Amino acid sequence: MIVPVMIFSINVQSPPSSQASYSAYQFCRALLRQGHNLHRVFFYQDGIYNATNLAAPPQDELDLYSEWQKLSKEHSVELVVCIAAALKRGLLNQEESIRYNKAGHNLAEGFTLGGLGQLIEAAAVSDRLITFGN
Amino acid sequence: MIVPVMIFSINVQSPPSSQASYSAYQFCRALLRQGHNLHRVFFYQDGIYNATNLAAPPQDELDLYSEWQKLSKEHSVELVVCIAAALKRGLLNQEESIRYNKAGHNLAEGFTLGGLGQLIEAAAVSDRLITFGN
Amino acid sequence: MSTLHTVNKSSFTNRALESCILICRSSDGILLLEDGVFSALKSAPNATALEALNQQGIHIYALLNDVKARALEYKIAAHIQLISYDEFVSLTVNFNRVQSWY
Amino acid sequence: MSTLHTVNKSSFTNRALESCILICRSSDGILLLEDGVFSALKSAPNATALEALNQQGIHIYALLNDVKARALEYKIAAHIQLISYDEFVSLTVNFNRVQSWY
Amino acid sequence: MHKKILLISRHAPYGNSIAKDAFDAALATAIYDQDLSMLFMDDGIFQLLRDQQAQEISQKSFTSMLSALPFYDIDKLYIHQESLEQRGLTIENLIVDNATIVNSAQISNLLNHQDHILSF
Amino acid sequence: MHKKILLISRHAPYGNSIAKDAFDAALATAIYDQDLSMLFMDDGIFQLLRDQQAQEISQKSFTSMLSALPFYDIDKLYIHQESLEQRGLTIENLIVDNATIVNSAQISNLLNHQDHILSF
Repeated sequence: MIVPVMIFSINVQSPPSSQASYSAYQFCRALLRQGHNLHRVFFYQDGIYNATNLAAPPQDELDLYSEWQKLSKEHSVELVVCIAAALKRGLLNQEESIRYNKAGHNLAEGFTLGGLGQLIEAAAVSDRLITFGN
Repeated sequence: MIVPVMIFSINVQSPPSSQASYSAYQFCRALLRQGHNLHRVFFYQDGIYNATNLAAPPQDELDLYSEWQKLSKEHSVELVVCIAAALKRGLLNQEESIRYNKAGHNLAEGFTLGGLGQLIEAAAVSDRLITFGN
Repeated sequence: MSTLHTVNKSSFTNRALESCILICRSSDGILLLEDGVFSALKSAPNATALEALNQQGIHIYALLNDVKARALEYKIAAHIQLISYDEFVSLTVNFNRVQSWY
Repeated sequence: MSTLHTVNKSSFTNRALESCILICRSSDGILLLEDGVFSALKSAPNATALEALNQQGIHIYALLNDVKARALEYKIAAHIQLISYDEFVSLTVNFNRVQSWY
Repeated sequence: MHKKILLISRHAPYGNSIAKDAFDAALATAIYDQDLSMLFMDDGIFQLLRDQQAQEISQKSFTSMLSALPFYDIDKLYIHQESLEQRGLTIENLIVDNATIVNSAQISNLLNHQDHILSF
Repeated sequence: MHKKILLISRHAPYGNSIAKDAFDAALATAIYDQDLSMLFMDDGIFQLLRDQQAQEISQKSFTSMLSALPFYDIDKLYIHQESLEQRGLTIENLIVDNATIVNSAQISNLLNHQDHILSF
């Protein structure tokens, strides 16, 4: 049986404290293992909290923040964080930090801020769009 | 009828995106209006996200982050953020930022990091302990 | 010695109120707030159970601000008392403790 | 043209699965994951409805990792198929789209 | 590419941000010229009630957001009949007058015509 | 001051962090020498099942956390009978052997003896 290679995009709407974020991550790993294409992971709602560079999880717990970054690096996956959701929750890159006159910035390397249009564009070019919600 | 003056402590376990955080805030305002004593607001679980200094909510939306700070200033209310919950979610003060070798810190003025013991101490000295969960 | 129970989830989707009703006794009270005010609708699951509790002397309250925000003011069961944030505080003073069902 | 439905909430506390079952038709499939795997218990609310769907040809799946984590491996209904994350991906390929009930 | 997308909005307004975020996603979908339909079911029905006064809890009413939909050419609105009935509501209670009431079988059919579902 | 505190744990393990955070709060309460009781009800019952393998989802099993409770002198454990029965479980399925099974009326009574409730 020939398995078609597909283009996936993933919509993560859950915070790191919800297992849905972990499920999204494992789903991404699995689809890449099978040779599918992961076009984009879009972080929306409380999902944006996955993209901080200030987290220090306990040594004996999974560091999902780093896992997202490794995933992005190893497979050149775009990790896009909804900018409106991020601003209102306190997740900023340097540019937005300056624009809003904030004391610092905390968007982790490997993640970029982008508009909701990036979720829609992902839908437009992908064969499958899967939501992980909480 | 004589209304007794009571000591309250509040346990906020919900993120800013949940209305439970707003309810907790309104409850605090109301109890202070009535002359009660607010010993401590303890932020636990995703409730710690209320304590960031990097949020830039839209101009036409309530800035709950600032409201917590005003509450603290006007009534000398202790706003204590669970340190373990904060570290694993990426909310740090300067001291923890240095200890964990992080690029910055984002705990808003008026909030302090503290252990779960501060929740229990609050229970011990308060007449009422009210949880706002999500 | 009685307990105030708060419930902030809609009984149309979540069973928290169902468990609260099981535990509630004699002089306890129940406050519906946030999405919990949808459970104050006459058509809500557990509406009959809430009214039965009320007839046993258990007071059922709903937070007025949440009721108005959700356009439910003229749709909720007659036995349910609408209260302000200030009255919410008074309830927590008059009851001995609070259990939050969420 | 059929849909894969995922449900990640326990039917003991949340009615998401109930709505999913209403909508599910003919060649659709249902995947229980995270706390949704508690709905795979023989004693779960909607267990009978799930089995009826299965007899109509709708496949019911549960994510094995979540089932094992929660110690449910020997407690779930016989008609439910346990699958891996890899098989989860294959399902999303074989169905035409995914609706997430949460 | 032009895709058929169904946004399913199942959560009550105000208790959390899901319903509001679903709206924002709907507007974005329309702006980027995709073929959008919107389905309200379960507690998502409550977003559509007339006379919401969300200023009572320092939020913005869905009433005004809903009235923006026609300006974005979002006109394929569906309401789940069983969800409506279960809540003791009729179409007269709702602010949308151009929505189609659909039963569960029709929703199943609606799903079958989509490329993607945005789940809220 | 020494207060009587009841911690009520109602949420399933692993799907979110509530159940784990409830445990951490229980340990803190014991360390700070308060009079703690713990009640498991609703899906909180599932925290107590034998043979959890949470490493399958990169988490730590509640099984080991539960076995720590006696070392903190947390020995007033209660389990809601109706919650247990509704889930088709018996005490033999659970890892705690020193818990008291209580019905709804007994829980109401238990509540009435507390200064505070920690709600999880």
